[in-house]
Parts: sequence; structure tokens; C-alpha cells
Amino acid sequence: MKTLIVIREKDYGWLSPFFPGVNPLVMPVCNKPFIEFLIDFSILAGSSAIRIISDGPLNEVERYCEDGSRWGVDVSYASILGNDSIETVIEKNRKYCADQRLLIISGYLFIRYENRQELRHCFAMASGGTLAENERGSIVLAGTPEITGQLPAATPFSLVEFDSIDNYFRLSAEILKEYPSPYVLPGYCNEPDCHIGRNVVIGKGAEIRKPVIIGNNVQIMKGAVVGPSAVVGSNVIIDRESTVSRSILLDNTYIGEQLEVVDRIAAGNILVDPRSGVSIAMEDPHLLSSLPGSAHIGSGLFRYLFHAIVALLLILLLSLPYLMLVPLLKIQGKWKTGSFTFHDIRQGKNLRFVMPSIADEGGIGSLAKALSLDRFPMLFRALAGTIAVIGSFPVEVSHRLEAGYAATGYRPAVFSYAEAEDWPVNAEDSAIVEQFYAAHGSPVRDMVLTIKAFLNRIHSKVQ
Amino acid sequence: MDFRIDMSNGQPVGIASLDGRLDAENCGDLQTFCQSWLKETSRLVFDCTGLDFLDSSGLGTIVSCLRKSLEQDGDLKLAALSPQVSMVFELTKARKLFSIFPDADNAVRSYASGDKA
Amino acid sequence: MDTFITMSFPSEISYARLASNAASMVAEIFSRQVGIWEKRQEFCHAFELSVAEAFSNSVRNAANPETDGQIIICFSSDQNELMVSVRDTNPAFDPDIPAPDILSYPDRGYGLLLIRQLMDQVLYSRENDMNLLSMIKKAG
Amino acid sequence: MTVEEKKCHDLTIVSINGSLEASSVPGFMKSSPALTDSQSIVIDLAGVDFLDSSGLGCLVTIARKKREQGGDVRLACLNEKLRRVFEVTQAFRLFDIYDDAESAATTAANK
Repeated sequence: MKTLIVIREKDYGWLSPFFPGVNPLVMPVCNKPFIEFLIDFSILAGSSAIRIISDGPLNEVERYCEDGSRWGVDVSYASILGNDSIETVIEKNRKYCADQRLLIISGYLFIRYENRQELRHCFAMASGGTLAENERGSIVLAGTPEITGQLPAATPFSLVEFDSIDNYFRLSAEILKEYPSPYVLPGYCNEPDCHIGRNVVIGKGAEIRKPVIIGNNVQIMKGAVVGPSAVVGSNVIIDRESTVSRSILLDNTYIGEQLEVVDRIAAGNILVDPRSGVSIAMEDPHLLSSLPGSAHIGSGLFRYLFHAIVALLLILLLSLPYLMLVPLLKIQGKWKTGSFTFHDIRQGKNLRFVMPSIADEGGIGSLAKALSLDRFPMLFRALAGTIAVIGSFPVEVSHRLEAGYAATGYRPAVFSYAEAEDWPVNAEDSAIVEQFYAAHGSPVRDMVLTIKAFLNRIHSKVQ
Repeated sequence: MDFRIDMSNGQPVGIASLDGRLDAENCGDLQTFCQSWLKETSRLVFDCTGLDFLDSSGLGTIVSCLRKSLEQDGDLKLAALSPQVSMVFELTKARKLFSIFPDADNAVRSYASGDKA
Repeated sequence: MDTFITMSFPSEISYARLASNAASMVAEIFSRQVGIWEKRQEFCHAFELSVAEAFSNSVRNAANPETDGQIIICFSSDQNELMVSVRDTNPAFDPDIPAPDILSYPDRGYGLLLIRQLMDQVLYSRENDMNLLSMIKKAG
Repeated sequence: MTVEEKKCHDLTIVSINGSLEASSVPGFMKSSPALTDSQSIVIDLAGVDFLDSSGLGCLVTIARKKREQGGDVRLACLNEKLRRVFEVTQAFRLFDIYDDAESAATTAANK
């Protein structure tokens, strides 16, 4: 049997405004991306090939599902237009559908099944027709039954109401509480009701209360309370003394100090109240760290002075190696300069500056790279105050990033906090560390982290 | 920022209407105004009907206004928080510091029933 | 590893195929060396297409197509990324043009959009009266 | 690049073989009058191994001109590489894309 999963943009229109930048098809329900529930269902129903069809973008889905080999099925993709009827969709995929029993799942549907064994049997025996439908979509089977037999009185699956942010929230909570085994992805801690991923750091005095699901690469700082009934995604920091219960934190979220997140969905810097559908964007980094203390506010000049001093020190330290090594590299043609345009969210304009790159072939290149000579020209920018010495990795003006990068506390800098922390430098992941330090930054800490970033670069080259 | 004194309880209650955004840019104004309001009465109500955005600096200012009115044996009560603004108070636990009312009239009346000041 | 290859092509559109095929092959060799397996085709196609786009951009931007301009393509690599840069002597251009709105049927302007989407980092600079467009993609 | 034409249910199917890119676009546009008149056609891309932005631009132009005159163009058989180009540029929002040219022609003729 083959399955067509047909999901149109209008089907998930209710969800997309809440989480810009997250494709609803890979939006996690509990800890599993939505599309995987449909794939699992199709496989249990006896499909060996699945085609995911949409009138919207599919690249993120494709990045997650790839060719389906992970599930042992063929997954392929196709585009349709928004107003194509199901007949047209089948026509457009006629070659794919030919001579096969066909299961068509149409709509942004959540399917509940309790008895996994019965599914395949039931589908093999069922004659064609609509097996389930609601106003949001349908499950249709085409072709003649594979085997004959007595169908069970009740279909072993049903459609769940899944058309509002509140449904979404309740469904996740319900799965976590009542049906974790058939649905969620396994974690590393196999205690019942407690799924914990890789690289999870739990601080002193932090509490984890079951049931709970925690993803990979999560830091729970001291005194924080996570759970009960919390779903925490990957790349998440929950800062000191914060509470997260009966809530969902999607990937790449930073929850600041002493905050109380109860009955909420958080994604990046967006917080949603699922009951009322109200959402706020936490635009300033200090909102992410409890009641504003005087320490952060008004320290702008102070902080700049520190940055200028650090920049000056580094310039003094590096100018000699710079003058010695760079001409050599230039002769060898290994010193390339490229200009880099980045968006300064603070000032709301694009800035362009030169950022050299070094081909680290041979000794001189490696040495120059270890000494961060490629960052040398940028240090003057930091001295002038245009950028910080340490902060966020400058985000290049690129259409891909603009939408999703309204990160709080973004502050373009010579070195990034991610480099200091040895966190993978990648716009999405590093944004979390950057938010953490945006909320925790102090001039002295900045200085320490700058040195750490600088040494890390030396270290990574020496290895 | 509109300010008026309500005498319906027999005692003066100052009602300030906040509107638009209250953020780092304009929270200094509120700070200044609040100083002068406190000279007239220490019992304040901030009517937030028109307030649609609050950031941490704004929140900090409201908290400092509360502190000053408490120092003068008064209080600062909040009325008509929009869901967005309310979320900021909940998230930061600042909600626990304030008495919050659905509208300004209720907030004013609560000063009469309370026996403080 | 750190291979270094420089190629020079006449600034004519008929050489775009050659340049992009070369890019695809360099990417193929690189991906074998660093062990990109599942996504190798995608990786190579990204280089093939990006170089084709950069090349045709260069040819199109040439002030005087009659002169014997050259387009120089360099490849360099780090442990886990491959960089290709395309250099020409044409007038400067603005690399930050916005993406076209597909629903208004634009007949051009997709080139830089494609490059940006397919590559991890795109750097543009102007030096010694030359345009230099560097494109970097990480392995895996 | 070579271009072949055949009729199917009174509709012209234009099959392209090779690369549709900056250097081959001008030749392609001249290869068949069916590309520029107002009649609906199907373009079979099964044999296209490479499509760049000029190639895409030319498909978009054909679609625009045909639709202005009441005709249409349908595409058939996009391989992985082509699909990626359509995905990145969102060109999938403009075209009816079919698995095979015959179904595209059949449904167009029945419309």
C-alpha cells in the first residue's frame, strides 16, 4: 500500500501565526514532530511508500524525513496548488499511485490509535471509501481489499480534535500523561514518565518532577523546577530558580531567571497562553530575567568602556603578529578579504564590514587563525563602539535568517558567546547562549568570556 | 499620560491612564510624573486599558512607583491589564506585588473598603 | 587536505556549464574526502548551481562584453567546509537585493536567492576594482 | 540541449533534454512556436538534468505570457535537483506539477 499525505497551508493556518519560523508539519507534539505521527500511522496501516504533498514549503519536512530510510519506507515529496481537489492531486501523482492500494490522509489531522496490531489487519480487509473524516480532513482508502475477513466492530483509530492552539496544548499534555508509549520518541532515562535526552545538565538543587520530557542539549540551572507535566525541547536553557510546569518549551528557547512559566507554550522569545490564544514576544533581554535589577540598566556606557579596553588590549597584543604574518599570507594568497553585511537589529540598519578569511594550509595560516588575526580588523570596530567585543555572531543579511532572527539581546560582536562556551556556532543554537548572556552579561563577565573565546580558538587550532 | 483625582471615596485617589507602549524610551516620563502625583496623593491607580506593550524597564518603573507609594503608606493598584501586559506580570512574578482589578472603578472602590491610610 | 584550485574562464556565458561542472566535481571530491554520504548529491548540486549563478551574474554584469574579461574561480577548504569564490573585473553590484515575489511572475532575480539558500555563508567584497563573491558550505 | 515536441490529446508536449540554463535559454525559446503562442502546453522536464535561475525565469515567463492570453503551462517530471530549485524559489506556487506528461495532458484536455 502507498500513502499520500496531503496537507495544505490553509489546514494549518490556525497554528502558523503563533510560531513564525516553525513549519507546522515539523512542529513537535510532545517530543515528536507532527509529520512523524502521520508517517507512523501510515506504516502501521501497512504502507511501504509515503508521499508528502503540500502547496506550501516542504524543505524543513524533507530535512527531517529525508528519504524515509530511517523508518524503512520510501518517503517522497510533491507540490500542488492550493485549490487542487483530491482528484487533481491524484492525477498529478498518477504515476506514483498507479496500480496500488492507496491511503489518502488529507488535512492537518491528529489520529489516535490504541491498538497497533489491529491497524494493518483492518486496513488490509477494509474496502475502499472514507474511513474517517471531520471538518478538518479525512482518511480515504482506495482499491480492493487485500484479504477478506470480518472487520472489527469499531475502527481501531479515530480523529482527535486538532484545530486550535488549546487543542494542541491539551493533546501534548494528554499524550505525556496517558499515552507516552505508543507515541513519544524514547529518551535516555527509561524511568516511566520521564524521558531525558542527551547532554542534559541539571544544576544544584534543581528539581525534575514527573511526568516530564526533556530533549537534548538542555541546561537546567540551579534551583529551577521543571515539571510536572513539562515538555522541554532541545537546545533549551532554564535559568536559575525558574519554574516550568504544565508547559511546552519548543526548541531553542531560553527561560530567564526567576520566571514562572505555567500553562504556557514558549518558542524562542514568544510566549503563548493556549487558553486565550494570546501571545507576547519578549522583545527585551531583561524581561527574560525576572524583575529588572538596576545592574543591567544604565550600564551601557560602562560596558562600552570595558569593551573598548578589551579591544584595545587585543589590538596591542595582536598588532605585532598581524604586521608580521599577514603580509606573508597575502603573498601566498591565503589571506582573503570578504565584506560581510549584517543586520544590526539594535540600530535597525545594515552595516557592512570587512571580514578576512584565512586558508589555514601550512603553519602560518594555522598560526594566524589560532591568534584570531582574521578578527583583527573587526577589533577596530569594537573600539569605535559599532559592535561589541563579545556578543552574538553577526547575522548576515540573508533572507533565510531575517524571519526567524528576532532574538532577544542580539548584539553583533567580534567574538561570540557561543565561541566562548564551545557551543556549536550556528545561528539557531548559538542564539540561546547569546540570550543567556544578554540577560546575565556584566562588563567583567564579558571580559572573561572574551578571553575564553580567544583561548578556545587557539586551543581548537592546537589540537 | 492622563491623571485625575477621584474623590468618590471621600479620600483622594489618583488615577493615571497609561497608554501605548511603556518601554525603555519613555519610562523616564512615568517616573517623573509619578513623583508629582505622589505629592497629591499616595493612593494610586494605574488604568492600563490603553497600554498595549510593556517591557522590563516599564515594569521596573511601575514597581518603583509602587515602592514609593508604599513608603508613603499608600498603594498602587492596577486596573484593566490587557492579556499581553498581564502575561508580563505573571511571567516575572510581579503579579504578586500588586492588587489587580478588572477596571479602574473597582480599583478606586477597593480603597474605600480597605482601611489603609 | 586544504586543496587549492584556481581556474580562469573567459567571461562568456557558454563557459558557465564548464565552470559549474567543475564546481560540482570539486564538491564531489571534497565530499568523498570528508565523508558526506547521504547528502552528497545535494552538496554537489549546491556548488554546481551556485557557481552557475555566480558565473552568469558576472557575465551579465560585464560593462563591456566585448573585452576579454576573465572570471576566476578559486576553491579552498577547511576541515569541514568548502569555499568557492568567483572573481571578476566588472563594476560593483549590490549583493543585498531582496528576494523576488514569485506570485508576480518575475522573470529574473532568483540567482542570489538561490545562492543564499543553498550556501551557508555568502560574502561579497570589492577589492582592487574586482568583485569577489565567496560562498561557503559546511559538510553535513 | 534538445527539444522534442509531440501531440497528446490535441495538446503539445514539449520535452527538454539536457540543461536549461543561461546559455541554452535563448535557443530553447526559439526552438518551438508552441512556447510563445497562446495554446496550453505541457513541458516535460524528465530529461532536464540541470536548471538554473535563467531557466526558471524562462519557465515563469512562458507561464505568465500564456496565462495572460488564456492559456496555461503544466510541468511534468521534476527530478530531485529541479524540485530543490522550485522549493527554494517557491516557484511551486505558480505551476501545476505532474508526475508524468501524459496525465498532465489528459487532465488539461478534459478541463
